[in-house]
Amino acid sequence: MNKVRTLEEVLEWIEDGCALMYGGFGGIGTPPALVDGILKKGVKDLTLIGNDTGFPWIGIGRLVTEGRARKAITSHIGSNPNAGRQMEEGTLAVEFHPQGTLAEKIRAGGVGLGGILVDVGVGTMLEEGKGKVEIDGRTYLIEPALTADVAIVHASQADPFGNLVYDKSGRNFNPLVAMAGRLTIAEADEIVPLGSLDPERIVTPGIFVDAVIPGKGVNWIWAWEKQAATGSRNAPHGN
Amino acid sequence: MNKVRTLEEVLEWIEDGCALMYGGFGGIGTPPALVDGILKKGVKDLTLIGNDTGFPWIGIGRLVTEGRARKAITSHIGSNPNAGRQMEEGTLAVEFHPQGTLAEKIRAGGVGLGGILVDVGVGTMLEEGKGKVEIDGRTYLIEPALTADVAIVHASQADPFGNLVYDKSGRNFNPLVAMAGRLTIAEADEIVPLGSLDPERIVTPGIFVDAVIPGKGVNWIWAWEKQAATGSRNAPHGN
Amino acid sequence: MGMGEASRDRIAERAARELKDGMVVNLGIGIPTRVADFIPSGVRVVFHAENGILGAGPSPVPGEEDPFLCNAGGFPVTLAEGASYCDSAIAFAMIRRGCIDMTVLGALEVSQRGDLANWIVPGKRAAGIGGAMELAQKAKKVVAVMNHVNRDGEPKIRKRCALPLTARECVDLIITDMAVIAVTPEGLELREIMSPYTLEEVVSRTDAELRIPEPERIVYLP
Amino acid sequence: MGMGEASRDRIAERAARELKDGMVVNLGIGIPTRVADFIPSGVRVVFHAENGILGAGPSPVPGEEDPFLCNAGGFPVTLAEGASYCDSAIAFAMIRRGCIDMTVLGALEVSQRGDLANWIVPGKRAAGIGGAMELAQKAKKVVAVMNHVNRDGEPKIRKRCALPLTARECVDLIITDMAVIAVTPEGLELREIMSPYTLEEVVSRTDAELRIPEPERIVYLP
Repeated sequence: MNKVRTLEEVLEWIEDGCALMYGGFGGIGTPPALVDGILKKGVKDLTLIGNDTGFPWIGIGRLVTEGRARKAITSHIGSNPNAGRQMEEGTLAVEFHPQGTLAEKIRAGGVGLGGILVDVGVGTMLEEGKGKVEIDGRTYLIEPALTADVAIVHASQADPFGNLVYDKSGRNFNPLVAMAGRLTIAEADEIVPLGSLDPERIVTPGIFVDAVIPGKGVNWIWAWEKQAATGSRNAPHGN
Repeated sequence: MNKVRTLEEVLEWIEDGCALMYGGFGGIGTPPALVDGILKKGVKDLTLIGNDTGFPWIGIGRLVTEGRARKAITSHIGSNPNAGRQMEEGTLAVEFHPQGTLAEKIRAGGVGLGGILVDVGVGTMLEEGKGKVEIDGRTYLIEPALTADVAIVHASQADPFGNLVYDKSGRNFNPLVAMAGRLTIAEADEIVPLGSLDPERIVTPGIFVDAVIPGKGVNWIWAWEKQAATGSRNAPHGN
Repeated sequence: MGMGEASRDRIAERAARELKDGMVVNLGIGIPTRVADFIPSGVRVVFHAENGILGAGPSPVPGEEDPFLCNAGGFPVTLAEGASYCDSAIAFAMIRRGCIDMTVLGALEVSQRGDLANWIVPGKRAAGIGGAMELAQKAKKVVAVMNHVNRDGEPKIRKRCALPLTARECVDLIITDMAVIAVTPEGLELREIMSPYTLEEVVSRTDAELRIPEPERIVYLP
Repeated sequence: MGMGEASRDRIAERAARELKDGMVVNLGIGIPTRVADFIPSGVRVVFHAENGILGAGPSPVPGEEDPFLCNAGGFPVTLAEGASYCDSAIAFAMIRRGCIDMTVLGALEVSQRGDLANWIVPGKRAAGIGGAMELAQKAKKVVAVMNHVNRDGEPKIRKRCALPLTARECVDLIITDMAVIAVTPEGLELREIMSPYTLEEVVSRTDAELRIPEPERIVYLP
């Protein structure tokens, strides 16, 4: 029942051409050591599934920048110009979904549903090629569930069974992604003994997790630090 | 932003003929003071939506026993013989769903989806009258989302904004139900000041909750206590 | 069904021997619940409950029950090390995603291809479905436990189920008061016979084709 | 779009005056983000962020940033009293269930019936959809902020949107560098004119029918 592994061990699960799902939102909550390892192993032709394509040198963005992906199923690529350029050049296929629809498609895969019915996007070009269902006089799009060969997530704490706790807004897509991988790998900043996590605070039960690897903490500067350093305006969401 | 109300105030929201959704599993986690209040107010012709119909004198079962429901959308009525009897007599219409499908139908209503696609029940009589969709060669049933006029839940702690924390297996359907009410009322065993709940431990964000009322604790004997008292065999799930 | 306590316990004990170390297990209500009392020594399993517990522990000492810590049957439990709580949607996500290694379910009928009927008898009062459909359809291994014949003496193992199905082709192993029968791609295969029954009795009370192994390979259980 | 800082701030300041005490608010990226800098005194709002924060607080003191506490734009925030974290699915549940009282979104075009186009220009590089569709379609009040004309001088308020839509009939109020225009069941209604523009300029740079109130009811903003 001890799922703690080394980075090298879990990297064997991630092969050329596989569908790789990742947690994180603008890079925050994307597991850095795993991305680093995938990069160094030289994995290519990935189908990436996640909220966004990060920043050029943050989060999953590094794999995009290095040309390791051939397809991205995502809601936003604006913060990574390399994704946009590759899309124009035809080397990266991009499938856009509304963010909330994407989250629920991933969750649907994670909880073993075939898909969901959403009215977001009805009456827009997102309808094209999609099945529709009418319920009580309202039209819904049929959105199939998403799963992946491997899912990678970042947790602040994990125990050897794979129970996970996240850190603040680093949670984002991680609990959804954790359920949707055929194999799920969690990178945890801290690995604690079995029984030391509060059962009420565990967000991802360990049953969904196949391996836990130790993280090395945040190893890059964040987008806002870069902007702050270059004197750009800080943009708070606050009151 | 203070949503703390009295039982009397919130009972005005619960009217004859309304669809009432409730948290709880075998009575555990069904808000006792609210059920008591609904009973005393004399509300009738309810459509009840929840996991089960409790025990005759526990949880939502009391409303069934007193003949206050005309319909139950549920997964199990076995622990409440009154529900079975009323079903046979034709005074209670019962719509059965597999428990996991019911949970996801309620959640779908709670998160604003039109419905879900499930393969559980394909090839059984549950197919009858249901729409079907084929995805990647697999057949799924179209299960419309469920919402209700009023949802009642039980929390161990609540703050005045309606942020909720549950108690152990008292969580069960409560977080799903809390999102699916047009109006959601939480009965909390303890109401704590704003800011005193750990933001990482809050399970139901207060935005889904319209009113918080103080609970009076568990006011009945549980099914197992009754059985223990009568010498029946205790049935543990343990190792 | 008029089955004695000893017989019920024997079925539960035999089902418990299917448990392997490290399995995640869900036990249905009735005989299946008793399986927890017969876990082989040295075997550690994780108990899953539909009401949102992964890692339910043994019954509490009388007087130490927590009114908010019960299993899906409503009975008080404790918590094993490494356990967690979740809502019922996530509890069923575990089932639908195939995370449950084994489930033990009561049965009304099982067909020779492993169809299970265990929730409704038309014309009789139905208790409901509960989590049976998800468990039957999605658990990696489904063990059906029941009396070999119904109260009218009719076989409950049949070529085809007469009752409405819970799930198709889902049962892996049938354990009754008379025998242990595996559902294989080639059909039903007799594995074990419970004392005091004979091979002839088992065959005559089974309304389905039953592959009988070489006599020396049949296990006779005391 | 070549809009100056002052003009952007004026739009943000005007949008902030739509905030009412107790509202749950989601601010988009760009000009909408600046709305937080102009909240009227005495007004307390709850900020919602798609990455799973309900109750985001002001920017932290420099040096006090937490790398795991950022808003949907990726910028560091703090936490207000009573705030909570959730996953992105639940963050969007709040939007789809109509729990967001008001959102402020950037716009490429708005039609006279309130259709919004703000995510893609065919033939140009698309950044993606993000949370715009859910917010536009589901927030109780949608305020669209933008330059009145595009960089070619063409009106962005039009009878019909030429660009692919984000959502139909969703915008309630349009705030530009030239005017404030309400979308009503009777069509567009001019409410305010920003200095130094004239009524004639606003009308001529709007490619849609515009109901003009009595001259004395038009507010001229400094």
